[in-house]
Amino acid sequence: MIDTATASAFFTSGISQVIGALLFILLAPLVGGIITGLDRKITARMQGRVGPPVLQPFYDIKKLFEKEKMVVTTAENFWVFAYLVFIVISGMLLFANSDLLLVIFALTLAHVFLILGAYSTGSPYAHVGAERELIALMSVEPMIIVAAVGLYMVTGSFETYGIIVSSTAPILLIPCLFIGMVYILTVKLGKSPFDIATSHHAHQELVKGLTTEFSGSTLGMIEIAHLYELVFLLGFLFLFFGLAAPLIGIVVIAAVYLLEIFIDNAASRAKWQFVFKGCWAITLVLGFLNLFALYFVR
Amino acid sequence: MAGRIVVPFGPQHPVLPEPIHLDLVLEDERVVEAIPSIGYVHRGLEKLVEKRDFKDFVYIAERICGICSFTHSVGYCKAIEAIMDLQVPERAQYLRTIWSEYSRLHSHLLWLGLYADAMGFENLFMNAWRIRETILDAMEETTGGRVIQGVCKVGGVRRDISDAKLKEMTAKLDSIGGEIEDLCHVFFDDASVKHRSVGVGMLSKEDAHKLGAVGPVAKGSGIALDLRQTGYSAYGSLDFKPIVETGCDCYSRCIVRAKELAQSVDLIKQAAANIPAGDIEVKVKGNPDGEYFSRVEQPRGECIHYVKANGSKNILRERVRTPSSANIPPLVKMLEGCQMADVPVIVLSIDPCIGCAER
Amino acid sequence: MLDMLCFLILFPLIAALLMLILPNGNARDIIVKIAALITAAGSVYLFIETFGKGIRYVSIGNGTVDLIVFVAELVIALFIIAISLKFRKYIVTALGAIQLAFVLYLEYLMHSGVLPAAGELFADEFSMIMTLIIGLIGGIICVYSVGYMRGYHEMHKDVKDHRKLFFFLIFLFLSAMYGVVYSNNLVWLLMFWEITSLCSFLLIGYARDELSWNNAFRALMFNVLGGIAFSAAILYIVAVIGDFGYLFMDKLLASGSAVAIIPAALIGFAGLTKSAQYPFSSWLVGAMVAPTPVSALLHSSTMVKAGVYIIVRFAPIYEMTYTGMALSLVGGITFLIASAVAIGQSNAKKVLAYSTIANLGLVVACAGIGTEAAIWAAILLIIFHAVAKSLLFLSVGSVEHQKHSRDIEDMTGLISEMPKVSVMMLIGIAGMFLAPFGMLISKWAAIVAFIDAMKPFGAVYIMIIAFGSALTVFFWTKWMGKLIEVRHPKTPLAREATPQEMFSLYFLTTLTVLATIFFPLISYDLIIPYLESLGSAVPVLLSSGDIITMFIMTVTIVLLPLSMAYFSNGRTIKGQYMSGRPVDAELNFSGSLGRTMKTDISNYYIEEYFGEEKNCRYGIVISVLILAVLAAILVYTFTSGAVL
Amino acid sequence: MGLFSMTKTVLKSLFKKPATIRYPAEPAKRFEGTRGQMEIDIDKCIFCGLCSKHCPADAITVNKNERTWSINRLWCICCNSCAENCNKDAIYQTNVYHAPIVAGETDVDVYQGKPVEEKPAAAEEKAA
Amino acid sequence: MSGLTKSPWIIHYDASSCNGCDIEVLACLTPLYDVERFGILNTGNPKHADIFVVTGSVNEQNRQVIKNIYDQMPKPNVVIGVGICACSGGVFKECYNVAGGVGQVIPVDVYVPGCSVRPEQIIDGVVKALGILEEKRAAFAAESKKGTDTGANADAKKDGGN
Amino acid sequence: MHKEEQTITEVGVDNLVSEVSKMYDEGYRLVQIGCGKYDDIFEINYSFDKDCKFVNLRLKITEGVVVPSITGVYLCAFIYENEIHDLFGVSIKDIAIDFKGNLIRTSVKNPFNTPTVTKVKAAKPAKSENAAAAGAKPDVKSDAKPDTKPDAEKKKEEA
Ligand code: SF4
Ligand code: SF4
Ligand code: SF4
Ligand code: SF4
Ligand code: SF4
Ligand code: SF4
Ligand code: SF4
Ligand code: SF4
Repeated sequence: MIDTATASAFFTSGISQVIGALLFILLAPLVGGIITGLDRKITARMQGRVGPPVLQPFYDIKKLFEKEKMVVTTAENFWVFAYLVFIVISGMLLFANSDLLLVIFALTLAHVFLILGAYSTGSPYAHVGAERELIALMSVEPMIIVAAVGLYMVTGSFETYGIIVSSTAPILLIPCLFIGMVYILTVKLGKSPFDIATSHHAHQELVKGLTTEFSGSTLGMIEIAHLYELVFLLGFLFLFFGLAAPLIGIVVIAAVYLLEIFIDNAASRAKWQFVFKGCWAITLVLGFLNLFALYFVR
Repeated sequence: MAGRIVVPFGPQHPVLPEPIHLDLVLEDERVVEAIPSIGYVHRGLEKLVEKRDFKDFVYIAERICGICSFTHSVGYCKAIEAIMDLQVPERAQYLRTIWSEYSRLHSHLLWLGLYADAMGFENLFMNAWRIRETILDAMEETTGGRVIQGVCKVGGVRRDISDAKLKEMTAKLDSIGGEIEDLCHVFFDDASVKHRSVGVGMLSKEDAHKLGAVGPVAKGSGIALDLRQTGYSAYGSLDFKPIVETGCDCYSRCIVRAKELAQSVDLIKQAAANIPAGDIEVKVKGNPDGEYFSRVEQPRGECIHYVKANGSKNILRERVRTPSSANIPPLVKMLEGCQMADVPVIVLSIDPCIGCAER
Repeated sequence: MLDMLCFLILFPLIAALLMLILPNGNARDIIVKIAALITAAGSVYLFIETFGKGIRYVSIGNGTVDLIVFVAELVIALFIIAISLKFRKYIVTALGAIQLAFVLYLEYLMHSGVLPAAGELFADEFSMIMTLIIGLIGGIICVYSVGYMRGYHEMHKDVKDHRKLFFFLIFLFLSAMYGVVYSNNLVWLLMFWEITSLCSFLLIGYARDELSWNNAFRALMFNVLGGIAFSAAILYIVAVIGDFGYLFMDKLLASGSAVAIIPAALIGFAGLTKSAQYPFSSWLVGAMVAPTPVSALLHSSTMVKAGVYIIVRFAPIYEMTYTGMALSLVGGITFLIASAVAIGQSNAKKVLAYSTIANLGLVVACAGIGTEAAIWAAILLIIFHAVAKSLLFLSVGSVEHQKHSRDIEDMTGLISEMPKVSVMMLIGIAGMFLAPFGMLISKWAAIVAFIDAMKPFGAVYIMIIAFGSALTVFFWTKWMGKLIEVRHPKTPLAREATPQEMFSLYFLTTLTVLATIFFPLISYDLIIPYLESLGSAVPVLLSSGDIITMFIMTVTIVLLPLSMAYFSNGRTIKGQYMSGRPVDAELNFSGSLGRTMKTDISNYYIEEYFGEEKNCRYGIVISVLILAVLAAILVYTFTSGAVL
Repeated sequence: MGLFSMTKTVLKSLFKKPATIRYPAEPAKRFEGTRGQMEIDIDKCIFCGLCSKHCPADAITVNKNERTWSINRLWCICCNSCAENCNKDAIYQTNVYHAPIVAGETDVDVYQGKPVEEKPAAAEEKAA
Repeated sequence: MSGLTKSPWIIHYDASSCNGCDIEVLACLTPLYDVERFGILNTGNPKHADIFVVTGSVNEQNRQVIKNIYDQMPKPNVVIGVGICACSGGVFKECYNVAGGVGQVIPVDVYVPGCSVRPEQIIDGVVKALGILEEKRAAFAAESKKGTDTGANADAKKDGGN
Repeated sequence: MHKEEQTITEVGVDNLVSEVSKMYDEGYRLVQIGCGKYDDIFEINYSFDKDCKFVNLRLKITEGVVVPSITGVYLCAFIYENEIHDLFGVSIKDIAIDFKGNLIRTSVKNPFNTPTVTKVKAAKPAKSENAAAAGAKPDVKSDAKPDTKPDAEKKKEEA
């Protein structure tokens, strides 16, 4: 589609990294917000109702920053802020040609910060939410690492631009890993049936789980981080297509996202045991088979 | 190694539609102890009989609870009518039956929604409540109230439903039948729903008997306990069998209620087809003197209005034993050893209505 | 050069002997500190002196030293037999007897030949790294012990005071460790190896109660087993290969897989026992009964490090052989299962023990693969693990002294009570698993290395490390969570630990941070030259981009705490959400039945999946199976001569 | 056992017009018999107090001397009992709900009957 | 336009209501009335909520619960009493265990009469509450601007901490 | 008119448990326990049901008599017995799950044991604080000033 030679020339230049990072910082919240807004709208329609305006996520965030700054302990803000910062950093790195594994570790670090924030409040509900988020983190982590390795084995590069400019779309060789990623995406997006640690609406056994004690601007930071993370995750999925099939990539990712919304609406929340076992089983079976096969294809 | 986690569950908790508190003691997420405490909605309304005329008290009785409001008024009126030996006209009896079953429809749809929500199945909740609105419309159109109807009175009912309207109502029920079926299909078959409810909150038949379970809780544990079989209102002349499931878990309780939806629709149709013409109330003269335990089958099970009167216009004692209070002991049993995630599901599975449990 | 190597072996030995005569008291304590300081300084001096000079050999070979070595080995074997007889541990006696027989037979064989006198001791970049670890961390642990042991005996009046012996053993240990690291002559190495086994045995049995003895004997049993494998390797060289020259490690390594695979495998086996891999892991867990500095010593800088050191040394031999794969699979399985077991533990020292076992497993896995990238990862792992783990052990020890519990649950909200120690502990934990700290870089390197492991095995390793690191995240994070989970702030303790303890902690914290910041230097100036000395082309392991990435993360982490200043302004502080229940300051609320309920919050241990017993059983079964395969491979190699 | 048994309902809802009534942009649905707020035709009232006596919420205050009839909107449960008990059919129920009351606004509606002097009107009524 | 009035999140507490009003509050969230059109979410957590919807009357046990929930809501916030029970104690106001309307415990901004209230009335009530919320927000913004200059927040920190 | 047949048999404090056991053995279900106070007599009804056959045991006692618990036979009786204890002040001994007066915490002690219905107007706030659990002192500081009463309340008082 796109002339790979010019593309790789562009992508290896340092300036592209700066542009990538800047674009991410500036555009990700907008894109993420609109996607989230559409998500809520479509969800509402699936439930037979009108739903909020598409810009609702932005109103919500604006509102949160207008509220009183209320905390259980001032430390919680620090952890949450660190979470936001590292989500942004991992996104920047992803969009600025960094080593994929380091990007993943940065993302893990970000989540550890969020979890620590919940712990720091010393509240029973936040605590249980934190433990559950930790389980969720443990559930998805292997798949992400395996996916990164798979991408490397196909494209010979751990660097994101190196992966993107690869001449064949990685998904052709690692379809199982893509499916696995889609599976764990449900956990990452906190969608039913895997919304064990917290979810956007209430009515769950943990009140608001992880975010129970966060309010006002603290919660606002989390919401913003979610927007960044959403774009990050979709960007990660895009690596499976790269510049070899960008349009197909976008279409498939849009379809995947719609599928996530649909699943969210067509399942009850699973128990954490199921989430954990399910994710690991998927990783083990799909991940191992695909990697194993790759060794012979390569 | 696992340490204890003690969580105060309720009174304010998003999964609880009503305030109840559990001292929840967990190990990892397994519940090792869950002792309820109630009293957050206790009003003491039984005492109001001393202040209100026995005929006006029916307005209070209706407000014991806003969900089976209608059946409460039937239970209360029935007690007074039994004491005073009033002959309530047949048409009124049929109307009471129809509205009672509408109440059951609305209550069960409401419950199915809340239950789905306890499992985190938001869409199911929304759709259950969407369908429920059509039931409420019928209620509002015929009685004037969506959830508190105010049509039952001592000696009969206040409003009549024209035969044309009855036809229209049954037609409407037919038209939403498909949607209800789709909804039940999800509760019956969906893998994620089963994951959350099969084998959860076990209550054996013996325990159900010993712990005095009533309503769908008893029926889900294999006990055919349905007070409509005593034949009050017009139930004596209608054809139905209590629905019983033997799974003894939350799933069974859910199935019982889902199947009762179809049963209620059927009962309404039967009643609408057979309703005789005539008066809808008798004149009430004098004051009651005597005592009676009036039993009715509410959506949540057996409810008792015990009335004792001594011939004055204020009765002496009104005691209401509501289904939810009878189902609390079984609840304690069901919660033993479950997972934290099951707590809302189990609590919801008895369809707790604290409003009436505490009055 | 010669002086320094000998000095580092001999000085601690002399110090050790001195300890035996010095009475308990301030004077001894000061001398301990001075001796530790000298040892550490000596290590640093040696490091600086040899820096950038590549490999160096020293020969001091003459008959006397060999005789001493022989006598020492004899004495050790006899001692083992004697003490095990006394305690009726007859398996150990049997093993000791075998060992004795081996030593005697070896001496008999050697008697006829003449050992070429060429470089019994040597030093290269790898040994320098080990020198620093032993000198700095071992030394600081000695300093820490001074305060700790005094407190220990104040608390435990029932334990008889053997502090003389304690410090003797500790210094002896350090001496032996230097010996292990500097020996080029395998016979010498074996002697130092056995000394470490014996020292650890006596240190684990320090409390002299039944539990301690039992655990000490378990350690001894496995280590002697490893010792036998080690001597078998030497016997093989002497009896089968028949060339005494191969008793020198450099020769043996240079001879390549074809010659060396069998002794390398046997020595690798010895390494497995010493580094507490499955199925031998239980000794290290049992070693927790010893006073905390001992655990720290065993876990971070000595003992287990000797095990992985030797395996990493022999790594080039393992490259691309099934023997190597078998060893590294044992490591991989150990990494995976020990990490899982750690989740089910609430005893801080046990968590540390299992995490040590897991990390060593990863080192072994890398070493077994034997590629340059893998060795690079293995050495990084050794460094970062030593630093962070010793920090963690010592901080746990200090907390234990204050709270009289080593249970992580009892560390709830520690940050408000012991802020300094807690922050250091947090750094230590972060050092174990979080970017941009060292361990994580090593893990990253391991992943990269694994991909290129022997063909289909790569997939297995990737799975192992992917799952294993997920498990690691779980148990470390929840521990961190406990430390910072403040339900109601308490006033900090005025004195969180003795000055010696605090000094050691500050020192190790600094080391952890410095190692992270300067890790590119460590890589370029120490590890890469070592890899080059192995003679193969060294792949580019760190691109400048990666270093920049790491740098960005490090700087961010360092800057983030500054935000605290902003966040502590203008906030309304409200209590926790308790479902609307009124609560008091301790979060007690009135429960049902008129009781007052205390809000307990404990971590998850998920024993249904991560129970110790079940998982250890899996670990043992799987690793025994792999070892059986390894044995089969060796037998095949032995009989057919083809290297698998 | 089915996966995603909800599919049919979800898709149907997605492509159908939402069930939502966009109140307040659209008018609320209301039935003829809906129980709304009580109104009084004060001219018919004879201030006998029967309604007040039978009000289960004690929402009505009748002052015979001042000829006022007042109803507390925050007390009334719209049960229609007063209307049923009024012999003069002065009270009637509408199907309009009462608007929310902001703190500080009045919640009691007072109706002032015409002064008593209007004897002729009463006489007329008697005659009729 | 402030974000607050476009995204009012509610918390609902059933004081001692008969359920009638509760289920009508819930009904507002469901497809027919769908208050998410106004950005309203039912959070179930006081710390996330802007509007406190109380149904039912105050009694001995729940008065502290109501206070506690109200106290944990960050400012600016409003309280809506829904149903006559919440307004005044309703038909139960003479029961021995009913202390009266929610106004007994916390300041109420909007009363929604009805027994039971109807979803449309609740929507009307919320719309009124939004107006009040906007006023409070403006006042709050002005005050906290002052607050940071004078350090007035210092004592806000002290009280209520536990 | 449909009217169920309902028998009532009187029992005494001493044969209560044995009579209840008999019902249990015959396969009856405990439907409810209800109490009423008429003049000075507490009348406690124990209702049972078997296949829609409804029978009652009635215990009449005066103030101060201790009633034995039947939770040994029907565990579920605890909920009714605690309620009777809380509302009427009847003491019942050996309840299997004894809430010790904390099942329904009322503002008036044993409200059904007091003659009049009408409550004390506007409960004193001070008292309510005491009603909080033993030991747990409320952390709540309300912004509500004690005199912030809705106008409805004020008017009620004026009236
Ligand atoms: S399913 Fe329930 S808990 Fe999950 S987002 Fe929807 S409403 Fe919230
Ligand atoms: S059980 Fe009670 S509270 Fe629940 S709906 Fe029925 S009457 Fe109402
Ligand atoms: S903390 Fe424990 S081991 Fe340490 S001195 Fe105290 S009691 Fe002994
Ligand atoms: S298997 Fe586990 S529990 Fe058993 S001895 Fe070994 S370490 Fe201990
Ligand atoms: S209306 Fe009734 S109360 Fe009034 S004067 Fe006539 S009879 Fe008497
Ligand atoms: S409608 Fe009912 S509550 Fe309202 S004033 Fe009339 S009688 Fe009283
Ligand atoms: S009952 Fe009728 S006439 Fe009498 S006061 Fe009431 S409204 Fe007036
Ligand atoms: S106002 Fe009426 S419907 Fe609402 S809670 Fe009170 S009694 Fe129930």
